[in-house]
Amino acid sequence: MSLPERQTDIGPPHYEKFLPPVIKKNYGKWAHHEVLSGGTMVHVAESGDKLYTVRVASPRILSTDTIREICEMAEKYSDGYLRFTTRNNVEFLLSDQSKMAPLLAELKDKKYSVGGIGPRISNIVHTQGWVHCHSACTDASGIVKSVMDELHDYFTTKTLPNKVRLAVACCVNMCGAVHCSDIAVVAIHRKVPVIDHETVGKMCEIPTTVSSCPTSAIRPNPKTKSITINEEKCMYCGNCFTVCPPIEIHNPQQDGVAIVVGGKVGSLRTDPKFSKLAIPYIENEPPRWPKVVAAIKNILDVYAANAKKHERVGEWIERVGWEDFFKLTGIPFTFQHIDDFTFMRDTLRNSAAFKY
Amino acid sequence: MSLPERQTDIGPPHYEKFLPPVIKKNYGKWAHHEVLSGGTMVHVAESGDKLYTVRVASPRILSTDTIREICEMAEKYSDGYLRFTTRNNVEFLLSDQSKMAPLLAELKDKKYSVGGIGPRISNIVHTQGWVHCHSACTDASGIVKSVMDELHDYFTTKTLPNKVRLAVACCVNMCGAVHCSDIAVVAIHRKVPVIDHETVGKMCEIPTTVSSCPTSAIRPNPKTKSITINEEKCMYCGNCFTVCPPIEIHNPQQDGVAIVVGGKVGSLRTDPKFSKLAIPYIENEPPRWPKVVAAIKNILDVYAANAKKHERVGEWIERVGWEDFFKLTGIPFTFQHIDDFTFMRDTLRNSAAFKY
Amino acid sequence: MGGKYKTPMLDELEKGPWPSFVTEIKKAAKRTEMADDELGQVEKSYVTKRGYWKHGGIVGVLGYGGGVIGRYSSLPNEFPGIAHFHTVRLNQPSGFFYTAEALKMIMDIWDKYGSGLTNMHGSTGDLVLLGTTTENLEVLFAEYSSRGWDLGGSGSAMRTPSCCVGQARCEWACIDTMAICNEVTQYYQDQLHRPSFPYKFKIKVAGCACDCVAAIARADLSIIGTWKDNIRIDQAEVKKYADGGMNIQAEIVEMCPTACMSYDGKTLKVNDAQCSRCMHCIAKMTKALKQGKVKGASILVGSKAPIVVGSLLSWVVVPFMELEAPFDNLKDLADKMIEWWDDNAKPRERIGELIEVKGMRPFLEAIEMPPVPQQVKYPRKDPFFFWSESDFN
Amino acid sequence: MGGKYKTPMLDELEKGPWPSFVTEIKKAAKRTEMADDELGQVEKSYVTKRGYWKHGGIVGVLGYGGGVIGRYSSLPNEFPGIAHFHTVRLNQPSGFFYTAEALKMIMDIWDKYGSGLTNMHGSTGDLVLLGTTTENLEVLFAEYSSRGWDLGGSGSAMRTPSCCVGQARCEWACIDTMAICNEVTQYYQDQLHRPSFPYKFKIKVAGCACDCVAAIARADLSIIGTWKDNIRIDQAEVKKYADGGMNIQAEIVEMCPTACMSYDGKTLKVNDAQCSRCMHCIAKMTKALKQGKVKGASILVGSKAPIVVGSLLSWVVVPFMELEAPFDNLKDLADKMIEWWDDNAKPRERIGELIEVKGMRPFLEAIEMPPVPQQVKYPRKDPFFFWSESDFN
Ligand code: SRM
Ligand code: SRM
Ligand code: SRM
Ligand code: SRM
Ligand code: SF4
Ligand code: SF4
Ligand code: SF4
Ligand code: SF4
Ligand code: SF4
Ligand code: SF4
Ligand code: SF4
Ligand code: SF4
Repeated sequence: MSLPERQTDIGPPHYEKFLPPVIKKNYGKWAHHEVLSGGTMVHVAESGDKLYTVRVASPRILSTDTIREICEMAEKYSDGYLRFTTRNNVEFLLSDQSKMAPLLAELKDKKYSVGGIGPRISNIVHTQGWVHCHSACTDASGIVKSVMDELHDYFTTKTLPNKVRLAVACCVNMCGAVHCSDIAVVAIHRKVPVIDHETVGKMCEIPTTVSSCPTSAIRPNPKTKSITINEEKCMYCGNCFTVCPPIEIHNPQQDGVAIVVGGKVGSLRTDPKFSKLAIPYIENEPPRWPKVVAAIKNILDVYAANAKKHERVGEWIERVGWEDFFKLTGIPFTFQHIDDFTFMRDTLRNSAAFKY
Repeated sequence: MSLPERQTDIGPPHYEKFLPPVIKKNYGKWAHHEVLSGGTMVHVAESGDKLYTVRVASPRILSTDTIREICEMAEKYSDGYLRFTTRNNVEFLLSDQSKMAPLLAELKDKKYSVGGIGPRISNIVHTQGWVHCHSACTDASGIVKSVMDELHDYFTTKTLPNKVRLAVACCVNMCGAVHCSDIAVVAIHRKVPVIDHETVGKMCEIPTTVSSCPTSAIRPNPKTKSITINEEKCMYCGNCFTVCPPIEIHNPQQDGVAIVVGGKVGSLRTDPKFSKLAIPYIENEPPRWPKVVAAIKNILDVYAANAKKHERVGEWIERVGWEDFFKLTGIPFTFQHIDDFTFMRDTLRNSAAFKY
Repeated sequence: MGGKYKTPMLDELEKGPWPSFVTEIKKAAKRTEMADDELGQVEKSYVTKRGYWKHGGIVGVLGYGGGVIGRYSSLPNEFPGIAHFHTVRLNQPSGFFYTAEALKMIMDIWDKYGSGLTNMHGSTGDLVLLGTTTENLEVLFAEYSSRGWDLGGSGSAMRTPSCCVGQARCEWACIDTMAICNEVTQYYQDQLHRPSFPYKFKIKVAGCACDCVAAIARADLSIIGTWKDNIRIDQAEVKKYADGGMNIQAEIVEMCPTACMSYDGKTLKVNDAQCSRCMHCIAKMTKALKQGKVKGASILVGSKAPIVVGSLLSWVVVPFMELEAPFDNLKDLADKMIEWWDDNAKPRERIGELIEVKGMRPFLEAIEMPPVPQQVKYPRKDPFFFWSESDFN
Repeated sequence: MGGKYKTPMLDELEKGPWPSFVTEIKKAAKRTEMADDELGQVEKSYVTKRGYWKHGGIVGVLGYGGGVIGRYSSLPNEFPGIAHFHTVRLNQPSGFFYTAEALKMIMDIWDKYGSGLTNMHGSTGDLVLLGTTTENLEVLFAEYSSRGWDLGGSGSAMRTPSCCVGQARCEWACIDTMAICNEVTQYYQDQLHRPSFPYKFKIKVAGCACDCVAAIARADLSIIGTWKDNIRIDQAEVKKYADGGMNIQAEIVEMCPTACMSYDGKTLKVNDAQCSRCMHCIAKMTKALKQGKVKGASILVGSKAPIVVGSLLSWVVVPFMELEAPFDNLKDLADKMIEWWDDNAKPRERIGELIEVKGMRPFLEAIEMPPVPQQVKYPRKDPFFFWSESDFN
């Protein structure tokens, strides 16, 4: 079998090929929308045309089987048109309202979760974890599944003061959007890497390795033709390991995750915010990470009970103050919470006014 | 004439010796106070006792003659009791209300300015300038005199939305409280120091000089036994000159002052704030610095016209945004306004919401 | 095939209402040894609490320097199916729109040469095909590219641009996000496929300040739609919101960050001179409030994840820019940015990091933007600042 | 004497309503050559736009390492009277209180040995005597110290502590600022007079969050009074403010930073659990609102001017501490801080700068304070943080 002729630098196919006619017609001329239920909404064009969206949860890791199943439903109900969202949900794009009920019925039948629209929890942005990445110090998909099982009602029906964006990063590279999420999980190491001196000498370029360390903890060791790590300075970022694999940063007993909170990316009401440390460490407890799930649930419950309508998690915390966040959630405040990274300066309180 | 016997480590005299009886009696038991005029107020004790304060402007540089004159008035009207404020004004402390009018009359007669109490401008915190400091790149007292002549009404009678704290620092050492003032003047250099290589070699310790430079602009020059300065890196802080005088930083044609705004130290309403750069450079124009005076007057006027009652300058600016500050004052925005010092990161706008 | 391994740990993750990735892997495992061994290795990770992947080697397709992430199991004897388990990044269509037909074609080919597993989508935006061998790469590429699908970016290169759904469905899109995304993707094909930058460079396009693609947090070049003129208010619709039970004072007026709105129980007013175009009021009252008509985008630069100097959000460099096809002004601007970065950065230094090192001035000069107050949250505080000869004239 | 110089420039500064420093110098110049030559040199500076002072040499009195700032004219031939022009720092009494008698005595001696010029007061707080010669220093010191007045600090030493007027006159002083200031001044006499620290160390004491001595901005150790229990409200007085024309809603309730107040036109309420004790409402309605009764101080550390790492405001380290004479708990705490700083700092490194270099943890451990949320505005953002062995137990 001969190969078809390869092409290069053609880029992706033009999106127009994939737009349903109602979109093509009303492109750039939408007037408003209405959320119909936790997972459905309608957009109304200036022309009066309507576009119905049905959003469905996805584990992001999808088998070709499932994708085919989804495609078949799209063919049945939305003329074959569908899209994915920036948070990895699937959206069926219907121009015919009458097909919505049967689609929802079939989805229910096949145990798809419909939801994620409006002031709710949507899919958790996450990345590879143990499924595919050498850098992972937790599994992303397992945590996501465990957390979303617990919070499922907030995806489908229950509402919150505003959208709550969750994310999981399986290492501090943070391929997910953890650093600006309402509540997020980031996997961390807590121990200085263990060095296989013999291999380091052979496999790694010493100057690159030395300069990879953001805290200058690494020095060349001419004797061993390897390197030494200053334990005082290492903050377990794993950057040396990325550059030089024989510097083993993984430590199954001590690796785990931190919970960060209060970030957001939109500029509505308040500036975009970075997530801040809430819980510095929870051990990895596969398969269902019960402590992580409980911790997130707790924070979410306290937020739901205390925030004003439209307040994001970070906006609520900034209004009541971090003193209150720790008090209300019962999370202990530790040395790890106090920034000692490069930019600690502005994180320390320089005011005589605060709460107890 | 033999010397009296010296004593050491006795510290200052105990303040109790200098407290008027009404203060001793009511110490720690004051109930409230009332501002009676721009320069007078009464404090009422729980006991019902009253203490009248008359505040008088001082140029801070005082001759013994003037101090004696003040002392004599104190003896006449306040039983010899007086104090200075943390902003270098003089306060007469009267327990007898009937002596207030004659004191005020005599003060008027002798051309003292009574004022500085309440939502007004008080004395300008400032330091030595050309009067006494080797580091000065402007004169402090002359600027203060020129500005306060212009703003005199705001000291004595006219009110503002809140107190406006002015300060002048005659070099970036900032011995005054410039870095947290509503409006302040700080003298700056704009040219790389000129090095007298011969003297440097003799007078200065090279490693100390090299390490004095915060931007690492200085390198030892073994050839000249002196140093070289990287022009790209020098930001004219003068630290090298403090450590090694033959590195001449003064440049009368190019030295001048910057105007900074929006700082405060109290924690009322909003956190204490650093002053931020408003005008990067105005040349020195002794004896009366007309451009500096006009610049401050302009900012003050715009503040007075736009701020809400009780808003400090920085609070007003933060409410309307720095975009509006520059628009309303007509001050041009330059490259110098954009922070490129160590902590620029958080000064840059990371939001899609702003004004034009 | 399938069922080689007992997976008691992973089986726990098939319980509960949320769709299960384990179920997905098991589905594929019925058909490919790759997916089956993947299942086995992940189960092992769940038991031992650690991953078993080696660093990726450099693999790829002829003439391209990226688009494939090499991945090898560190236990190839135990899990031979995933001795090679590379991911292939297919460049998604702008806005993630598909037809069932196209998707099924992609799946058919993937079933032929890969694990049968995908990520829809990767965090950057690519359609990620999860797990194949080195020898299959060329074939896969030929199959896909001959059908009009190309690889996305990886390595020190332009990365696959992405965008929000924009004008395709959203009433708030001030710019045509999908057209822009598609255009820059096409324009930078060479830089996307042949890593020649100091480090990665990401572009994301959001139609408004809601930023539904998180452009401000994870793109070196963040393009965010906005407008310049007055918000348009339909008072009849305002009344409907009030009648519908909305507390306009509390939910809208008091939450406006610039306090530029007022509502007297009847008429909602905006003092547009003070409005910062944050989108709150418009988002919460979409039927009553519309953006102005002079639309364009703010250009922000520099965001990235925390490694190693701390995470950055993008900074405003061009407050407003009209963006009409073919977007030459944007491409020019991006070219200038990249050129300056390329000329000045050390290896593995993102553009935001470089700006921190060099200061904003050289960057703005390079892109020929004057300093404007919109670029800063507040001006500098400390009195240490540079003067150039040009400032003295 | 006097009148040696024509001073057309400086004469301009005798015009206008604000008191003139030139007039002051001229007054002294009638009596001392020092002041007259000072006048001449300053006039010259006004013409040439530059100062004429050399760096200070080390001068002082026997057994002391500070309290005098050496200063020499760089034009001693032109202005011989100020060839030496040292300043003497007399430690002011707490709160800057004087009797006319004491002040006159100080002036009499100064007229005998100095320029006849003073600064009332220096920025740190000292009564600064402006201009004398090296040979007069010992005499001056003997005269003053024998009468109960000592020198203040200079150099790398404890600097002269200072404070706001506090309980002597102010209804809001939560602590006895003057007693504390006096006590620490006496306690640190040795460190004040014999520089042995890495750099300067300043202490300032304010009675409440108004911070009338700018403690938070310019003291290595900033002590600021506060309270813990509920604000006391006198509703009758609230009514008087309202009747007097105060817009309580706008001026008080809406300006409360924690939005913890409410006013229904009759009763003013505070939700004390939410109050941050910022002092705004109390300061603007002093007759109606009083602080609680459980009073003490917050302890903050580290502020300084910008040279060379940028200006710092002090950071909260101990949110609340009761402070009663003889203030042993405070002295203990200060001792621990200074010891840690002394052990760890490089020369010319202030304590705030050292904390930045070392991190808060070692500092808090040294002063035996646990971490508490009040110490931060917000917790760290980036996921890079240290663990100690002690954290694992
Ligand atoms: C479909 C999607 C865009 C896409 O191209 O795929 C999308 C679509 C819409 N977004 Fe979004 N947003 C989408 C991701 C985001 C993100 C990005 C993210 O989460 O990573 C954000 C930024 C979140 C943040 O700030 O951290 C985002 C912040 C918003 C907001 C601002 C919420 C707020 O008040 O802070 C609105 C306005 C609102 O909800 O009132 C909004 C509103 C909308 C509207 C109503 C816009 C419209 O008129 O069509 C759309 C449906 C609303 C809904 O889902 O509730 N969308 N939206 C994304 C759906 C993701 C998902 O599957 O859940
Ligand atoms: C006398 C003095 C203390 C001393 O020990 O010398 C003092 C005395 C009082 N201050 Fe002050 N403050 C004094 C310097 C300060 C400073 C420090 C400074 O300016 O360097 C500040 C901090 C300013 C800042 O935040 O940048 C200061 C911020 C305040 C405030 C807060 C104002 C605000 O709303 O931001 C109040 C409360 C008020 O005015 O309502 C206050 C109130 C008061 C009261 C009413 C307190 C009282 O009940 O006695 C006193 C008289 C008020 C007045 O002068 O208007 N005092 N006050 C200082 C007079 C300096 C002068 O000559 O003008
Ligand atoms: C596949 C993907 C995660 C996912 O499951 O979605 C991914 C996976 C990896 N990322 Fe990422 N990153 C992915 C999106 C991101 C994002 C999000 C984005 O692009 O919007 C970020 C944060 C934004 C940013 O760029 O800063 C991100 C920040 C990083 C970093 C930190 C870079 C930095 O400058 O801070 C690294 C470390 C590195 O480059 O060495 C990294 C490195 C990696 C590597 C290549 C690990 C490594 O060192 O070799 C991962 C390969 C995993 C694997 O074996 O499959 N990845 N990475 C995402 C790309 C898929 C796609 O093309 O669509
Ligand atoms: C006299 C005084 C100014 C005044 O007119 O009031 C003063 C004068 C000098 N200061 Fe100061 N400082 C004075 C209060 C301050 C203050 C304010 C304060 O203490 O509240 C500050 C800011 C707060 C701080 O400490 O950071 C201050 C921050 C500096 C600095 C910068 C220190 C730093 O770490 O950032 C220097 C530079 C240095 O130490 O080399 C400095 C250096 C100097 C020197 C010694 C210049 C030098 O390098 O030799 C000045 C001697 C002038 C002279 O010839 O008379 N002075 N200096 C103040 C002391 C009088 C007194 O004892 O009461
Ligand atoms: S976050 Fe870390 S472990 Fe997870 S995919 Fe990215 S690089 Fe790999
Ligand atoms: S883990 Fe990070 S901090 Fe530790 S030695 Fe490696 S690079 Fe340095
Ligand atoms: S600010 Fe500078 S010039 Fe002025 S007194 Fe202080 S050190 Fe001297
Ligand atoms: S003036 Fe400051 S920045 Fe310039 S060389 Fe001297 S110490 Fe360095
Ligand atoms: S970013 Fe704005 S334009 Fe784009 S989908 Fe979200 S709300 Fe619509
Ligand atoms: S867009 Fe934002 S700033 Fe403008 S009026 Fe609406 S809420 Fe206010
Ligand atoms: S700081 Fe507080 S206690 Fe001290 S004088 Fe000012 S208002 Fe009074
Ligand atoms: S002290 Fe400040 S925070 Fe407390 S009630 Fe008064 S204004 Fe509000």
